[in-house]
Amino acid sequence: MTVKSYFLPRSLPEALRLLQLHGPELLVMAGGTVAMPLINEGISLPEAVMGLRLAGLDRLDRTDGTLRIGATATLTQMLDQDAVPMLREAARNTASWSIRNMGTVGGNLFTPPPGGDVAVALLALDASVTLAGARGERVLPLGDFFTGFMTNELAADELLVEIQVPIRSEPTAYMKFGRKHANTPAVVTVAVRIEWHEDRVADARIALGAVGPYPIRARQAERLLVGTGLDADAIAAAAVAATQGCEPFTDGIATDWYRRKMVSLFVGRALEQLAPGAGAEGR
Amino acid sequence: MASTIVTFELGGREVEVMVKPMTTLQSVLRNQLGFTATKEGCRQGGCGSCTVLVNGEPMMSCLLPVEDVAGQRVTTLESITPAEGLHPLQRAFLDANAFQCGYCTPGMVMISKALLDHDPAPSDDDIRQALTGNICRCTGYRPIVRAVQAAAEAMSDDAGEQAR
Amino acid sequence: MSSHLNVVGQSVRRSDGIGHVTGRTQYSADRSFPGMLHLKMVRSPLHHALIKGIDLSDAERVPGFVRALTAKDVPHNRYTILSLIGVEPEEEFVLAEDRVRFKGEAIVAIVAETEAAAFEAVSKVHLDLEELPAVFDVEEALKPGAPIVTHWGNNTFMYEGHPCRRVRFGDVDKAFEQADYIVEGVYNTSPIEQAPMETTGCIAVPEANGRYIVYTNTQALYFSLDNTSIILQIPGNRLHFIGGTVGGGFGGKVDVIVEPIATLAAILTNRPVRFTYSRSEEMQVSSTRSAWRIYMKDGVMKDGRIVARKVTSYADSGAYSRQTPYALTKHAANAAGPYNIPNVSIDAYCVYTNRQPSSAMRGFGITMASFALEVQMDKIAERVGVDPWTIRFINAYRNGDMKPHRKLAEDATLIETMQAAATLVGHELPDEFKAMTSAPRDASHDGGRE
Amino acid sequence: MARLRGTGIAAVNYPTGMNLGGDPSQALIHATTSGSFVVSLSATDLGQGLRTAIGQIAAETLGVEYDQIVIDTADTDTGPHDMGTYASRATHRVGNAVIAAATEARGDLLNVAALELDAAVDDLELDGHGNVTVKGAPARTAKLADVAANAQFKYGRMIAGRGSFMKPKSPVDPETGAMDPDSTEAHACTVAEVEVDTETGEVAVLSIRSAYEVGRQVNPALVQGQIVGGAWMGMSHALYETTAPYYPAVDHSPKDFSEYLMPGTLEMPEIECVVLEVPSSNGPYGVKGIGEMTANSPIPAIINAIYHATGVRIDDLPVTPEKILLGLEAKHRGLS
Repeated sequence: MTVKSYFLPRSLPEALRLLQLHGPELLVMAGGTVAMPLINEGISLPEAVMGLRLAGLDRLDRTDGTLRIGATATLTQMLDQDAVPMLREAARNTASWSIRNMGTVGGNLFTPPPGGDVAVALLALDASVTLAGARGERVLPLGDFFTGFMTNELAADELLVEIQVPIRSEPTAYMKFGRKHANTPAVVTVAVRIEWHEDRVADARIALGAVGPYPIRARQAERLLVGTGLDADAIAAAAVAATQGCEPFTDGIATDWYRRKMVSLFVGRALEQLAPGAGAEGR
Repeated sequence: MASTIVTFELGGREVEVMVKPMTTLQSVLRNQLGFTATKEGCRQGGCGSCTVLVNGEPMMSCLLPVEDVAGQRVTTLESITPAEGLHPLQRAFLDANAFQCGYCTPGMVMISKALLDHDPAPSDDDIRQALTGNICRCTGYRPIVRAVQAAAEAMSDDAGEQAR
Repeated sequence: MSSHLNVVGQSVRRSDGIGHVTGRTQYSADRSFPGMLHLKMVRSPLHHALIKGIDLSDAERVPGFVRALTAKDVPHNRYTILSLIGVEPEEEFVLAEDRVRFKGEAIVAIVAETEAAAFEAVSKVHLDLEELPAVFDVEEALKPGAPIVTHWGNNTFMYEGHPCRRVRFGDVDKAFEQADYIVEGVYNTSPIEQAPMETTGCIAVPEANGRYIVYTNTQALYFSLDNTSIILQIPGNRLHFIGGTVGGGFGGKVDVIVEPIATLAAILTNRPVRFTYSRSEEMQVSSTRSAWRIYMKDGVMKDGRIVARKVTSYADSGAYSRQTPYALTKHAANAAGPYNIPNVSIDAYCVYTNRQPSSAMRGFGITMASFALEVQMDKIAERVGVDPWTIRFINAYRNGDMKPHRKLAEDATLIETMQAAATLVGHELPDEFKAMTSAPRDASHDGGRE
Repeated sequence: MARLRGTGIAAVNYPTGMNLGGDPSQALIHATTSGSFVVSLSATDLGQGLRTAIGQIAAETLGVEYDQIVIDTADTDTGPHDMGTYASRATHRVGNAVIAAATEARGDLLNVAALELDAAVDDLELDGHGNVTVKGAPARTAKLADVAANAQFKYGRMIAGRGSFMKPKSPVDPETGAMDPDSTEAHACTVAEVEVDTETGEVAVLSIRSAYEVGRQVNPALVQGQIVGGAWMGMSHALYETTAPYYPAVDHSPKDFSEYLMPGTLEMPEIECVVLEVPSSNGPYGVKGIGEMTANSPIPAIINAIYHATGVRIDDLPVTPEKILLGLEAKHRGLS
């Protein structure tokens, strides 16, 4: 609220110009669901803020088997699309209706755990991100975007402008487990995608949220699944292996011990949903 | 800290306000326009007591810089309260005692209005899902869910009668 | 009472209902005044520390800064809400003097033209603090060598020479010896936030006639007015408190925490001053329901009769006692529960720790006693080998029974209430319990309890 | 995945009024020229509907229609002293004060009506619907509004009443704890039904069904509101709420409604209740206070139900899924 300048660029070039002009001191805000509470309480005291709500970065395009999601597309827009069912599930399980109308997909990638659930789905979907700066654009796999707790590859003069999600017909499962059934921080979030070759798993993606500094993949568990028929033994082994590489933390919602337990449980439950004959959702 | 002028539509009227940068819609409504039905419960987006509709969609006005809604259509509880009598949702909340202290009520009515605008015949689960961002500390929610159901029924009866 | 009632007993429509559903009900923070200033607190970042220095120079340079208030600005800088009903000692400060005892304790009040300026000035107040060891557990706080929170050398509130509120009824030790079973339990509860939807707050407005109107959401107007009068050392007739509909209280707004300092700021600036808690202040600074640790030991006979109950309770008052000593007294009067127990001993301790203070909340002193008691009753039932209904009917108090605090029961209806609950859920009670009533015991009827 | 169901009960009493007494409430009532009555108080309404309940008590005692009552409260310049709205005291204390004030005002009213109707005061009755009538002579009747107006303009009289109620302060014997801490006791018995997921430790509360004995219900809908809302709060306390998730540790204290957990619309159990009325001797029309107690019995009922379902006893609130899981693991270790 000590804000001296609030910029509302109407285009990406304008936004990039402002960013260049004001440098890293400029707070970039999309939906405002993370930044505004801090500003309202006097915890964050930025002098200059750029809001991206009107910058025209909220388009959804379906081209060449890819869903292109503008960085400021809202979570409600994810609910309304049908190209990628898992993103609908992820949005449905995030926050509340009003917040989904405000919070953005791009912003979700900057939300520290245990928030940022949509990013977990995006990771399982092999999404990539486009970062734009004065020197042009670059595209990164989402898995390479995160570098640490609240840190990422985005340079000070860059903006996240788009997320690309391959549209595939493979079955997916998304489970967010929290202490409540809605509008609540995750104990653990699990997003799973299985590629089948005939009756064998050809490839698998298991992404986990709220058990590390950013969304991570359970690579060991993924590897264990390849070649199996997703039978009970394979699921059990993957569920155990999924905790490898996790760095669960303790917060007011759950302890690291409990989170670790729930990783196994919900990876198992998600895989069971996708096992042959389970009547998997989200296909 | 130059102030700017922002114009938006509020309850069918154009309003013009002069604001310091990034003043929230909540603050403009309450402190500048005197529209205090929009409450201030947390200013963190966590309680829903400041819920307003922007172009018909529910949003938390505490998280919304007023500049972001320039030229848009804002609806508050004042906007939907008829000059005489009550909106069917207000009537249903009153009949069901769907409040105690009343502080969450404006937000509850607004999110319910958005729900019934989108879906005139919501299921019990639809109603419960729609209300997950709005906190009530007094009622245990049951009377509120019942009120929304009753309002949906009353509005569909009214619509039926008008069609006849 | 009246056999024929016209209005009492009718579900008439709430008189404030239209206001609530239209949003026209006016809550204290719905008001705004020309020239209104905003007050924000500089709070301790440490749980326990000595205040070595406060540097306001940077804060004073913030555009919109109006003034800062520190302890020396408060005429009677003691915040002891129960002093009105004779509870001592005066232990808490409106603004901290030389020491802070919990994280979030108010040290400096900043008054500024806008909320933004107040926040900025708050961020620019520099505190020189020397951290002290802190204690956070009720029983740790009572051990020798524990950091001392109070100014009188131990961490308990003193009740007329005792470190706890005591109840002594019959002879528990003898009864324990004669009991067939001993059942023991330890019950812990977390502190809880009242979480009213409207946060605690007020606006103090100077009037032309030298009086001050304070619009407040207190649960107790005169409590707030009288305490403000004492703290500011001004006659009560210069204060005019206006309340109304409170956006939820649950006990959290019986503290008189915002009115005195906001009124003082209004006096010193001659401007309207608003002081409203943010949600995080409400959660992290305002009084909570106490955390409790309750030890319960019961002596029980084979037929299920409880013959002795010993309760040792510790309420975590946090850094200051506020209303918690009173909660312990209320707790002590009710810790034996709605049962007829001939030998009872209760020690209820109000313990100081370096935690956010606790105070009143819905069920003051009793909610957590009921939790402990009623879980304990199930354990007793299991030990005796009867079902949970039976153990309660066997021990239920009746009118005319002497309660441990030596008051005769006169409005007992536990038995009838349990019968109604059994009917509601379709639980078939044995005939003897169906026939039982709360009427005074009569040796010629059900054999009494002696 | 196992889902275990269990049922638990709890029975409680709850005292009415500020502990140990000494907490006055006062009321002033005066008639306006239109025959309505203004009840001046300084008690605040926390949302429980105090204004409504007090209005009903005033109307009942005065013998007038409820909508003839204006409650003017929460202003220290106009309302007489009140100790506050807490300790389940408001309806009991303020109600008693209002009865006293209304009784006095009713006397004034009847005195004037006696002049108007040329009858003895003792022969008059108020019909509760705005009329004063001579007993046994229905034709000799006067409208309250006319009596009130004539009181002022014809007789120059004021129809008014003062009322104060206080339970005298009781001392505590510091040795024995002998004391008189309350005015009356209300009662509740709750039966809760839960379902526990043994893999996550999650508890779903399926139903909370209670019987309450509240003395007298001034307004049954408002009583019902307290019971339903209180059941929810009890469930919330039992399973979710804490400002110190790892007490006595001070870390991770919540600062917003996403970290401070309370059940929402999707966790809402069935809530059912019956209410008994056994009037108290000292409450207005037999009232006992129930504002606070409605959160109490649901807590142990739920905790007992969890034990019944799982065989795991958890004596630390809130009972989180994590504590249940730890309990289940300990139990299995114990068995193996």
